[in-house]
Amino acid sequence: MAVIPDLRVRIGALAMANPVMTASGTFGYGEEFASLVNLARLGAIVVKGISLEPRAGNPPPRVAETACGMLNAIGLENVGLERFIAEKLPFLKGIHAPVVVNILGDSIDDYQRLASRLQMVPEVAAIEVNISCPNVKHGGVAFGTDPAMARAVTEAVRAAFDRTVLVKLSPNVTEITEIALAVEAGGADAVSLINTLLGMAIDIRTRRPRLANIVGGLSGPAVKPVALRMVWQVARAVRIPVVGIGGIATAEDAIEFLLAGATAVQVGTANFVNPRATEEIIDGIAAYLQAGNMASVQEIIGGLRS
Amino acid sequence: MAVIPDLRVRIGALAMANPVMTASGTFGYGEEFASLVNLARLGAIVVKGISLEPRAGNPPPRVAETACGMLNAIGLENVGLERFIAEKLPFLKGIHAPVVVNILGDSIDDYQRLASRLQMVPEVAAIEVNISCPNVKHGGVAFGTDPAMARAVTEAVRAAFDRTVLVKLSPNVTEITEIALAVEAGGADAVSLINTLLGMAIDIRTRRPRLANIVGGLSGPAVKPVALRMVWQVARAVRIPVVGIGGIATAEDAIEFLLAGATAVQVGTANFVNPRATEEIIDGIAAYLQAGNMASVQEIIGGLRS
Amino acid sequence: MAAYQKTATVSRRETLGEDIFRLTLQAPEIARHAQPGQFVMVKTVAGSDPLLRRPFSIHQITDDDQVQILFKALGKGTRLLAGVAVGQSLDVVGPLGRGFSPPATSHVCLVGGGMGIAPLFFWASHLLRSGRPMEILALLGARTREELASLASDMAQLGLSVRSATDDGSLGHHGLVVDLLADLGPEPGWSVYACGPYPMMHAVARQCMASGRPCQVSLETMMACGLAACLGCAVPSKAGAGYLHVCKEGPVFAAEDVAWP
Amino acid sequence: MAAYQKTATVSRRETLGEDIFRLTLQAPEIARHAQPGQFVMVKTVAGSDPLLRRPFSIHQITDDDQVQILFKALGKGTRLLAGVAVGQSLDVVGPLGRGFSPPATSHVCLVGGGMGIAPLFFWASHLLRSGRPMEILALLGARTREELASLASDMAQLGLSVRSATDDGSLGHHGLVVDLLADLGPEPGWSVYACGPYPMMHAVARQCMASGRPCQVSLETMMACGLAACLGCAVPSKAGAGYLHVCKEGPVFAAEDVAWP
Ligand SMILES: Cc1cc2nc3c(=O)[nH]c(=O)nc-3n(C[C@H](O)[C@H](O)[C@H](O)COP(=O)(O)OP(=O)(O)OC[C@H]3O[C@@H](n4cnc5c(N)ncnc54)[C@H](O)[C@@H]3O)c2cc1C
Ligand SMILES: Cc1cc2nc3c(=O)[nH]c(=O)nc-3n(C[C@H](O)[C@H](O)[C@H](O)COP(=O)(O)OP(=O)(O)OC[C@H]3O[C@@H](n4cnc5c(N)ncnc54)[C@H](O)[C@@H]3O)c2cc1C
Ligand SMILES: Cc1cc2nc3c(=O)[nH]c(=O)nc-3n(C[C@H](O)[C@H](O)[C@H](O)COP(=O)(O)O)c2cc1C
Ligand SMILES: Cc1cc2nc3c(=O)[nH]c(=O)nc-3n(C[C@H](O)[C@H](O)[C@H](O)COP(=O)(O)O)c2cc1C
Ligand code: FES
Ligand code: FES
Repeated sequence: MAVIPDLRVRIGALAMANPVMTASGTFGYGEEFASLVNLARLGAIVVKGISLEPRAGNPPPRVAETACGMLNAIGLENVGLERFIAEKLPFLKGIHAPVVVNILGDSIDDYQRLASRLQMVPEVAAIEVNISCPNVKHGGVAFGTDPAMARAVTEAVRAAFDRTVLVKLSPNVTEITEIALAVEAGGADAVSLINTLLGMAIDIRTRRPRLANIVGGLSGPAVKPVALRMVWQVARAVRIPVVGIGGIATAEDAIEFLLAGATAVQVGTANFVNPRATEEIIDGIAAYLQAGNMASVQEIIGGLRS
Repeated sequence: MAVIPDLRVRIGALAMANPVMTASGTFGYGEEFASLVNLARLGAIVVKGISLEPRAGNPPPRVAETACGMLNAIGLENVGLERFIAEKLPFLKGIHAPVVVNILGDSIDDYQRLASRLQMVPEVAAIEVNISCPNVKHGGVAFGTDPAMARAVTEAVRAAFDRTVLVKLSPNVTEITEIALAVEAGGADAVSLINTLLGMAIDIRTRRPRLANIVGGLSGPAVKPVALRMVWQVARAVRIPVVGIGGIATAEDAIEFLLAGATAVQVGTANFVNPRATEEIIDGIAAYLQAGNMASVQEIIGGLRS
Repeated sequence: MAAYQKTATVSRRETLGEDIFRLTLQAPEIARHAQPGQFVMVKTVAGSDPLLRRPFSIHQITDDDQVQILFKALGKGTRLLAGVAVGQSLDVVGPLGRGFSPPATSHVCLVGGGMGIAPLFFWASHLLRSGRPMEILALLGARTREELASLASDMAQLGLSVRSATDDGSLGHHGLVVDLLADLGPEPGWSVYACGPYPMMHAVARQCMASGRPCQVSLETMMACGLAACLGCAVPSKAGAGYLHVCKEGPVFAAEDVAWP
Repeated sequence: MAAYQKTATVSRRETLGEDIFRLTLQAPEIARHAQPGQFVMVKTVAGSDPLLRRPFSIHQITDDDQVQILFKALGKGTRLLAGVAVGQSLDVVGPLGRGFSPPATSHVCLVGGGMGIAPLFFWASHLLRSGRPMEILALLGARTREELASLASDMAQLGLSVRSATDDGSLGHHGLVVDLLADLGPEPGWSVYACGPYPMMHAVARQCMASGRPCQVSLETMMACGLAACLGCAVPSKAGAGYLHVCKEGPVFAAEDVAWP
């Protein structure tokens, strides 16, 4: 009982001190949480999605609250690749947690150029390829819902980047395993899922959509059952590691995903609600292992009984 | 302001006093709510899904609570068609609200036989074809996710039943409008959506799934944003009426669906939480119309501004 | 069976041990129609988290037609209920389900474990008031004296013979409440009513069925509605491959109708 | 700028009018680092419904380092907050955002509408304490006397000149608070700080920009995080096609940096 459990996990070549990462778009570029979270304790930091050029994003309103969840249509606002490297990465270098860069593009060429440039930046431990964001009208949506295109993007990034490549899947599909298998065949080191579910809300007083973009991505505790089901399905279908995302707010939530077969988890919307969520989850996983006399987190990964 | 608004809507030949129906599987066979709700006020009652033969359903546990939602894997337990007609319909005849029979089968032939038999029962105002329940291993799942099969089932029921046919869609698809268009082409008078989202939950203490069936259907307020988005998409794509379902618990929720283009709504999980929900929603819609000086519910159907 | 949905004011809140609470609710329609062994469904919070109502046995109906529930604060919903203050109100649906059937014998044994003791109060009062001459013995079990003491003394105050058992021996028999069944001796004329954790009820049911004593058990399952609408509360039935529904045919069942493992 | 996440005990709860409440929170770290015009994000319930924190301006920092918020119970979250009792605690994150910048002139005019009055107290106290000789005038507007009276008298007690306006004329000027700006006369040496409903701020900003008076406005938007992480709180920026972020570059902006419609 006195033994401190070993929380280390690996995703491709990426070695993490524990399985708790931040989810892209919910933790800024790390710096925003520096006074609230001990960043050095994180398994990894996944930064806001980066495109080749800066993007201004969608007009407001961009967020709306729903039952146990929220909708967002940020429209992928970001500083662009070069400013990210020049302005944001220096801070991230100093924090002793691996940095994962989430990338997005409108074409296979965009993705490949992003990956080639990041290959030259040694501080980037891994790339997470966002083929799933529902907010862009082109590229993103189609890549994530078509197995052949998902594979092609993966191959392009794989060819340009020799460290860990994660591909992040959209849940807005009939058969998530089909996409996961395509991406595995394309050379991904891991799949991360889920991105947001496409949703909508209306203000009945004004009769207008609550988001200027009309539809947006649903996240938070509301989506957890769907995310967990997909992680379980995908973990049984592929041989590469799975990173579970969707509504994770507590250690109990994270452990559900690990039991379902996830090698690591990402915490998203919960960072907004409880900035300390990631650290509490790390502590809670350790406590659960200790209470069950388990020496390593490996003992629960995929440990669902049925 | 003193005028009582006209709440009447039509779905095919089915005329309803107001747009508020009960959702299949959440209101029993009506009788269960007789002491809690004035059944005569309902727009229509949709009964628990009926199959040709009685079904025992899945082993327990069959339900689990999730954040702002619930999972169910009832396994389509029902008394079967003949006992429904003999034992349940006599009560329903007396209540002065139209009766909609939700049907499910394992083959096109099953659906057609159900429809043929119900054609001979004049008290049945409409059939709702469940091609979407995620709990059956055969038939159901495939019908709801494949446009050609969805159309074929619709055609079979249409050929056998000359009153109103609604086809109820599964949300677990990449393109809901594709299925809706197929069903419209197959002769459906209306589409109802959504059925439950496929989800999962795990008890980390026992390390077992919370449902004996492992996966189940997610319903309740958590799914509302997804349901509303799909209703909006489908209402713009088809010419037949759309019945909105998913997480509706208050009049505000129902009005969101009407604004998004639904001609009527169904109240599901909310009946468990607040047995009076349907009546409160009817009153709330009337109050909203009155407050806005609107004479008829038709003024808000599809009335989203953007 | 008519059920009511009522906004019930909490008129009293008692703490009966660590995390054990008794709430008295002003819901006269529910009180007047309640039968021993029935339950109510209580909404624990105004919002949707937690979403579902929680089932509680009707613990007692007071002389002035108030409904009492007795519960342990275990999880989200019960912890919220424990925080409700006198004067606040709760949305309650009931009475629901089928309660206890009258004993066919003149000796009645009530077996309660943990919060399963709750409905036995209403049932005991009802039996005592029926005026039929009978001997009633209550066997009550819990983990510790802390949990059991005040319930056992309240039960004794009703005028019953009470024997206690605790897991840690801090009150009465050191061991399981089931062990106390041996005290009934060979006399077959006992009707047994059991309510508590599943393994306890299973053991009681097995012993009764073996010795030919009529036994009724009050089962718990996950419930979404309590109204016989969701079909979520299934337990395997002895007869055929089908299921019984705890909120409709139960929560009280004859031990021989249930398919025990 | 360091922010803190603290469990803050409610030490005081005041009702200042129908549905208007002032809570005093024990959060010394937040109090000590707070700047006038900054805000805090408050979790209104333990569960996930409502999910998100709610933003509130820092209304005042008391002499003993407590944080006050002033709010109107409008929707789900604020109604829950209104029900919080003294002794209970709230999870609070702050101080957040960029507050008011010091005036460049010796005449300061604070314009507050409705709950927009909240942050002006902290700012007024700060200005008064700065020791710089200046004239401070507060123009306060609300719908009714009920809403405004106690806030206006509290503001006067700080030692400011206060003029009021109400929509129904029940207190002060019968009309909009913006109308009172005319009282400043042609004197250009006023720095104006405005906080309130969007149309009010727009009108104030327009008048100030037209008359060359420096004007700062405190904007509100939907916010998910308050931490510059979600990028949800965008408002169109005057410069180019981009956006400003209320929680990061704001909530206080120079009127000329905002793209008004
Ligand atoms: C007919 C019936 C009568 C009951 N009477 C009483 C009573 O008189 N006093 C009492 O203390 N308890 C009683 N229970 C159990 C009580 O309903 C649960 O303890 C309560 O629902 C737990 O809610 P929670 O939110 O605190 O727990 P959760 O946080 O939801 O879960 C905590 C634990 O309680 C179990 N649980 C959750 N919901 C239910 C449910 N609906 N039914 C059964 N178990 C559940 C979970 O599996 C878990 O192990 C009764 C249950 C039933 C079915
Ligand atoms: C920087 C900032 C400072 C604020 N300071 C104060 C203050 O000092 N006192 C005060 O009473 N109010 C203040 N507000 C507004 C306050 O945050 C909202 O009134 C509150 O969030 C409404 O929550 P609710 O759950 O009661 O309302 P809901 O039920 O969520 O909605 C009711 C109404 O409030 C609006 N609203 C909801 N959430 C927000 C949000 N996050 N931001 C803005 N509007 C929202 C909705 O659009 C709706 O019209 C401030 C807002 C911001 C952004
Ligand atoms: C405000 C917001 C912005 C997001 N931005 C991105 C993004 O840039 N790239 C990406 O891959 N996912 C993005 N996501 C999705 C999250 O990373 C995550 O997959 C999703 O929110 C589900 O997890 P959660 O329920 O824990 O939030 C964003 C989510 C939110 C709420
Ligand atoms: C317990 C339960 C049983 C259900 N049974 C059926 C069914 O038999 N046939 C069907 O078409 N839908 C069934 N549904 C789906 C509902 O009718 C509805 O489509 C879904 O729950 C979403 O609506 P809600 O969020 O309002 O519950 C069931 C749902 C629940 C919760
Ligand atoms: S709890 Fe819903 S049928 Fe019994
Ligand atoms: S509220 Fe999240 S970035 Fe401003």
